[in-house]
Amino acid sequence: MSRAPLRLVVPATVAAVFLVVPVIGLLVDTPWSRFWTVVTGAEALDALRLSVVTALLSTLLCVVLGLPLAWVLARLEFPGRRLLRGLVTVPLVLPPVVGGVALLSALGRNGLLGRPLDDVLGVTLPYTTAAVVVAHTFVSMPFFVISAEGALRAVPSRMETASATLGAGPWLTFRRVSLPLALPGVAAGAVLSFARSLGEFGATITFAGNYPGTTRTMPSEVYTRLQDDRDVAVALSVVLLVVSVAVLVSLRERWLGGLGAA
Amino acid sequence: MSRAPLRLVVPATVAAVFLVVPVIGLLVDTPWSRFWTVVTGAEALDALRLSVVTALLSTLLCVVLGLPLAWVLARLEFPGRRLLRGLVTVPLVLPPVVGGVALLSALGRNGLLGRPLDDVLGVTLPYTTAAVVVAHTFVSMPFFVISAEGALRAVPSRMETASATLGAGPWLTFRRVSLPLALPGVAAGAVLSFARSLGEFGATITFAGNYPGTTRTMPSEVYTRLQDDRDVAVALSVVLLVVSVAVLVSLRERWLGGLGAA
Amino acid sequence: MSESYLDLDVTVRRGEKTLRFSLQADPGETIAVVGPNGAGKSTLLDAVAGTAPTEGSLHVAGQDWRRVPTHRRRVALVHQDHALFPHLSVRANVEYGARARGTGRAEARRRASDLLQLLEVGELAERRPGQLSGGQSQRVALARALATEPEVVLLDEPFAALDVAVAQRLREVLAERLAGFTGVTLLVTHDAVDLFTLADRVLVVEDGAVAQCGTPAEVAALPRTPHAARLVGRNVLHGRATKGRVVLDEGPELVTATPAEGPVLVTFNPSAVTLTTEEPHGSARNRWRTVVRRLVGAGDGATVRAHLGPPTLTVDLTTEAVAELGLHEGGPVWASLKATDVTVQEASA
Amino acid sequence: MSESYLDLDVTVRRGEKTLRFSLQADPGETIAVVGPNGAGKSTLLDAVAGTAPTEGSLHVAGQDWRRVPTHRRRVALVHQDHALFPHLSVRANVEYGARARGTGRAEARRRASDLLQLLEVGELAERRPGQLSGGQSQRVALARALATEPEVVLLDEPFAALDVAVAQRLREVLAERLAGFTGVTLLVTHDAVDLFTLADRVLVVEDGAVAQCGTPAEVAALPRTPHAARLVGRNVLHGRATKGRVVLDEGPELVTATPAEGPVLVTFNPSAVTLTTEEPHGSARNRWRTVVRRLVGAGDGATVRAHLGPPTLTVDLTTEAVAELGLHEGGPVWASLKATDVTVQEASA
Amino acid sequence: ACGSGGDDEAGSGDDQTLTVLAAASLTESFTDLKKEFEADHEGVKVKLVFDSSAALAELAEQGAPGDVLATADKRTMDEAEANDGTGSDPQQFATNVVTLAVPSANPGKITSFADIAKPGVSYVVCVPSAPCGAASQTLLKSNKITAKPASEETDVKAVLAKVTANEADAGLVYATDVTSAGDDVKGIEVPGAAADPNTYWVAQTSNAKAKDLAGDWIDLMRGADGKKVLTAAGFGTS
Ligand SMILES: Nc1ncnc2c1ncn2[C@@H]1O[C@H](COP(=O)(O)OP(=O)(O)OP(=O)(O)O)[C@@H](O)[C@H]1O
Ligand SMILES: Nc1ncnc2c1ncn2[C@@H]1O[C@H](COP(=O)(O)OP(=O)(O)OP(=O)(O)O)[C@@H](O)[C@H]1O
Ligand code: MOO
Ligand SMILES: [Mg+2]
Ligand SMILES: [Mg+2]
Repeated sequence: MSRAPLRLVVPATVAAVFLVVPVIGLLVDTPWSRFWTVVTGAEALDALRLSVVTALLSTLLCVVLGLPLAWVLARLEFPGRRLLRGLVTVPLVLPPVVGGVALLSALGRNGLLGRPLDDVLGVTLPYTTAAVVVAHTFVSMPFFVISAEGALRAVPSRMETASATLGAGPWLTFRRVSLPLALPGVAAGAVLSFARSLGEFGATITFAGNYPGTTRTMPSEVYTRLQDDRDVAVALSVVLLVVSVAVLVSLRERWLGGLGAA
Repeated sequence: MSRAPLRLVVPATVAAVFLVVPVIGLLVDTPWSRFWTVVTGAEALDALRLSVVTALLSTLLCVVLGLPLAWVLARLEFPGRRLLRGLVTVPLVLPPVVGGVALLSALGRNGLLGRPLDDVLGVTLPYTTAAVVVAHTFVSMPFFVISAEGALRAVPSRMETASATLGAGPWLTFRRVSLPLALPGVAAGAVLSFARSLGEFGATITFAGNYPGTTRTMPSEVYTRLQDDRDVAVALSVVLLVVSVAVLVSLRERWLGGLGAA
Repeated sequence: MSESYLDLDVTVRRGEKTLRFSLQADPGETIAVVGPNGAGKSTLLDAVAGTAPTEGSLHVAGQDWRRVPTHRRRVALVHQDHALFPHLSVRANVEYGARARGTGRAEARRRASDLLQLLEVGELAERRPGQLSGGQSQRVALARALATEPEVVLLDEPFAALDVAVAQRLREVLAERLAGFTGVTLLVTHDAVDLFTLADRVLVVEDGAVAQCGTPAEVAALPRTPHAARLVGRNVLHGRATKGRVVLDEGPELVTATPAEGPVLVTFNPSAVTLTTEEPHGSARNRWRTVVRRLVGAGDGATVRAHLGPPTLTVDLTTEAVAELGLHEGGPVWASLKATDVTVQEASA
Repeated sequence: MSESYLDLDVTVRRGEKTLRFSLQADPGETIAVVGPNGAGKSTLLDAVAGTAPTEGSLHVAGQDWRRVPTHRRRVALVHQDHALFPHLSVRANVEYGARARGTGRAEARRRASDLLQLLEVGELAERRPGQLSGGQSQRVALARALATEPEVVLLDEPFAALDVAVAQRLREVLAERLAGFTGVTLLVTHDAVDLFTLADRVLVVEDGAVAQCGTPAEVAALPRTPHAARLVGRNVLHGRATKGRVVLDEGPELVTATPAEGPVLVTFNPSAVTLTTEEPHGSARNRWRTVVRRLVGAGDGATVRAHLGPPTLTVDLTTEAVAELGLHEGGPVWASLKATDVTVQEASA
Repeated sequence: ACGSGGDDEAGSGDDQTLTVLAAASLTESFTDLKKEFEADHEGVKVKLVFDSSAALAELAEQGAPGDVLATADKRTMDEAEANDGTGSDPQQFATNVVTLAVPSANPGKITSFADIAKPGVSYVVCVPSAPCGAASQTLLKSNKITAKPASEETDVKAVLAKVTANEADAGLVYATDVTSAGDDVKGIEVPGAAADPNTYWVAQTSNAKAKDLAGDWIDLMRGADGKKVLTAAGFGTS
């Protein structure tokens, strides 16, 4: 390993300091004396559980639906592909609250899809835990799709043609060759979308509301408590932070380990 | 090109519909009769300009600082690398409002770095346009770093050793070999962080406030108008959407074109 | 419907170039594909495998392969650059094809083990491709291709990175396999040995088209392109023929026994040339004063490369002859060649 | 401080294996590195280039290269798999090294154009590596390495993918370049021709260690490993010697003229073997009844591979002899070999 | 450069700019008053900064640019005062009464406050930590309604949005919200609400630069013109 050029190490250090110092500031501001009481409160635990569960579910949805979409964008030639890619990017730039408004206009009781859903199946989505998952997925899927598409594009086409000459159809090739080779990028995308889901607030509160136990996720809880007791809000944020990093680490290792060995 | 397997095309279609229908819902809800007046209002144009400028500046910062950080994480072996990567991911899972609180605790008048900054240089960051850029960068840099790190990791090490045997030092190798080969992933990361900056609301309003002309970005403007006239807010969102997709498309082409030919 | 087992008449676009191939082959035939670099050999294999966009007609065993996607064509392709899957072990790479075509796990594993053993890389089964040497990876690629049950075997320089002994053994292994094989094999090679040990026919490709197709003996006796001539070890000179004489493009005249007119290719064997230190007075009608350019001894023969104006002659001598003549690099020497030893043919390229 | 220009004594770890090399070379020397697949040839080049983690000592021109990072070592390395930069044009690939070492843009461009021209790929300058054939990419890799001004040139099978004519021409081009070169060249090859056309010395590598080092003639006359023996075209048999007789590991006994004891390697030239249809009654003390396994004609010679129990003999005959003897594959034949034509040496591996 | 430039533009250093930190529910009325104020004061620009009251109090405490602080409840103003965010005594300037809003289509067929307890009716309220939520809690209790809301929104506009969008059958909002929503919703009086209104408070900030203008603004708000605008928006100004 040759020495690291200063031209890279210096800005990297600045970046790391910039990202880490605010977190340290947060830890310094945390009211450690009240910390334990705050974080073991029923509401906090409910919100934490809900956040982790919905974020994991939404990550799962992102992968299950987003990976095929990424593959289609990366590998299929069809008219309107560039437009589709543009449209897929849109939820990314929508302020999250507007994302929530858009979801209501599509899936709300009077929405484009929501009304038939309500009339025919009697299903109303808003204010349910499912709505939280939907909101998370809407906001974070583009992160996943863009990362995964990039990773799939980077798979050398020689690998895919080699697979075809060995008798593997497109699906098998995808599963056994393209996906494993793209795995680092796909996993990074899943991390991004999981993290985005965990922190997401605007779309969730707009589309799913803020009912304790069913739709009040940690960010909503934090936001709510920020209105009356900033200390509690900070303590809750620290918990969210620790738990999510723990989930990320274990998720990452399980996933990479599991698929890598497959 | 062999035929596309249904197992991929069907979920991809579901995903595309899921992402596109809410946007259509938003367009349907847009008050087209008042659209022109709304979007040409001075405040809206100010906010739009501010949003685009700060998002571009923050994307630039993300690239300039985040790319070296990504390289360090991808290529250097040093103790605490895994911890550093974990810490870099943290701003990702912080609810944006909490991110704003954390920034205040670090860079506010009484913050860890903010106080010396104020005392020595007389610079106060919060509630300025610079604060908007800082908030955007804090929230979106992790997206960039994770994407770019994945892309750099995917560069075959043979390419880098080949460059070294041709007499190129680490910096030249980075600039002429690793970066160009990682470019698709790096560009995707820049897109993600630009988009995230454009839509970001919680950290900005907390750390930079909501001052018209200096810190009121489009999402804040949308939030403000949501208080008195939902239609206006929707119309503004549509503008944000169109402009950002336009910026993304031109940015992507300029960038990829430029660096690719270098 | 075609009558041959393999019936191919295709055009393939590569960048601005269009390549065109036509070929018929019977069941069990092994066809060596030879030609200079960039002639289109790999492209021909791609056309058969369906991994390059192809126009025209391609039938195998009566089936129209242009309508069959690559993964349903029963081909086995050894890529020139191996194209092993880097994320799978050597064993998994070799099992891949059989598994993809529905063979059971145990059977695929057995077949992979046998083949790896046969190709003398059995102990590398658990390695990743990144942990192999060049020749090891070449052998794994060969094993991977042979593990399927193909109708057409496509081998792109399969012995290129192999050491001499292994190459020789694998030629024999391959010869045995191919003997019992009822499909068609296309074997791209730059090595004349493959022509004579493995091929039933030789397809000479030049500049994106078929220049010649015949048995190895035919091609060896009367190669139609300079490349084929050099491949089989003959000296090749270009010139213009008029009435039994050939004016070489660069260099002296040459007397031949064959009448021809216009641009021609003149070929003769290295052993047909006699070297002497004095001007020769025999029956040989061609004699030139030249200079020894390089002197190369291999085993107990020697090869002399001699300047004939700009063209260079290759001459085979015994080591004793070299010593007797006192040859040394840069030293003068007379070369003579009987007119009847020279083959003249119209220049094709 | 070492006295040779290149003085190397290193160990390299590859997975669980440890390889160890030691070599001294003088300025201007070209050393052919030969050995079976996986012996460690590429690893040796990596050790010199600094692209594999290495222990031990390595000095070039009196400088301790173990303290010099790869990019400051003046090496030119042609990778076995070329390792061209896919995002740069052929021209930019070739200019890269010169530019990295500070050569001006115009000069780098000129040098690249010249080299590409010399290697006969001048018209491909604007292509990307992905648009090249195997042999074209091989030549570009060679051009890229030669475009720098190295102290050590490391060539890993540089002619492997080349067609015969080009390979021959490039050997000559390289020979000229290397003649004026004051550094050291290591050339990995599986082709005996390279030994005799390019090398001053031959380094035989076997199983991660140097097995022999000598001039091409020395190695050809007395190869110390089976691989080297086969490379130079000799028959190689293993056996145990007792009192002028060698009991072959698989097959009959052999009479030799050299006394030896214990495990030995028996080598002899293919042309030393005489084939007859009747049992021979000459002076040859070794005679066996065998079966013609393969019959291969190349140009106007023929090679016969004959079974001698399990070991196989390679025999060279003229085409006329084959016709006279009426040889055919599977047919019986007598082989005889004079005891004095057999070289016996202690088995090294 | 960007940092200090932004600071100046935010206006506290420039006497000709008045910066007003105002609770989000004042968006419409303050935008009207801004026009009036600028017409009366030539060359003066008013900057309105809207956010939640808690966030605004934080701004005042942090010394962010701003001359006037107007909150939508007493508690946040008290907090700002306690943390040296205010530069004058806070004064109450308006009241707002909790009202039940139902969509104009009235899918829940609600005619009185008690109807929200009917089975199948979904209603939404503010979180208890928000001012509107605290008031709603009290009223629900005093009216003995135990049915759970479908959601607790973080602010009152979110509650109103749910009602206007017909996603909820009813929502507890302020009178001003019913007024601003126009034809989209109908307001239904909540028994006991008028007796315990929510109060709006205003004060100069401790960091105020344009002190005179700040005084003028507070006078305008509390004067006849201000009352007219506030009343039109549905506030009480007694
Ligand atoms: N993607 C491409 N774009 C443009 N030209 C290409 C492309 N791929 C190959 N070619 C050209 O097509 C021709 C045929 O290439 P091909 O790989 O079939 O040659 P080949 O006969 O296999 O040569 P080699 O012996 O060097 O492997 C070459 O001249 C090559 O430069
Ligand atoms: N990354 C690795 N991990 C483990 N073993 C390795 C690794 N790379 C190479 N090897 C092993 O090291 C040995 C030497 O490899 P090397 O590439 O030097 O062989 P070589 O002499 O160049 O062979 P070839 O003629 O096939 O190119 C081989 O046995 C190979 O399998
Ligand atoms: O960007 Mo948010 O609403 O602040 O999650
Ligand atoms: Mg090829
Ligand atoms: Mg090698």
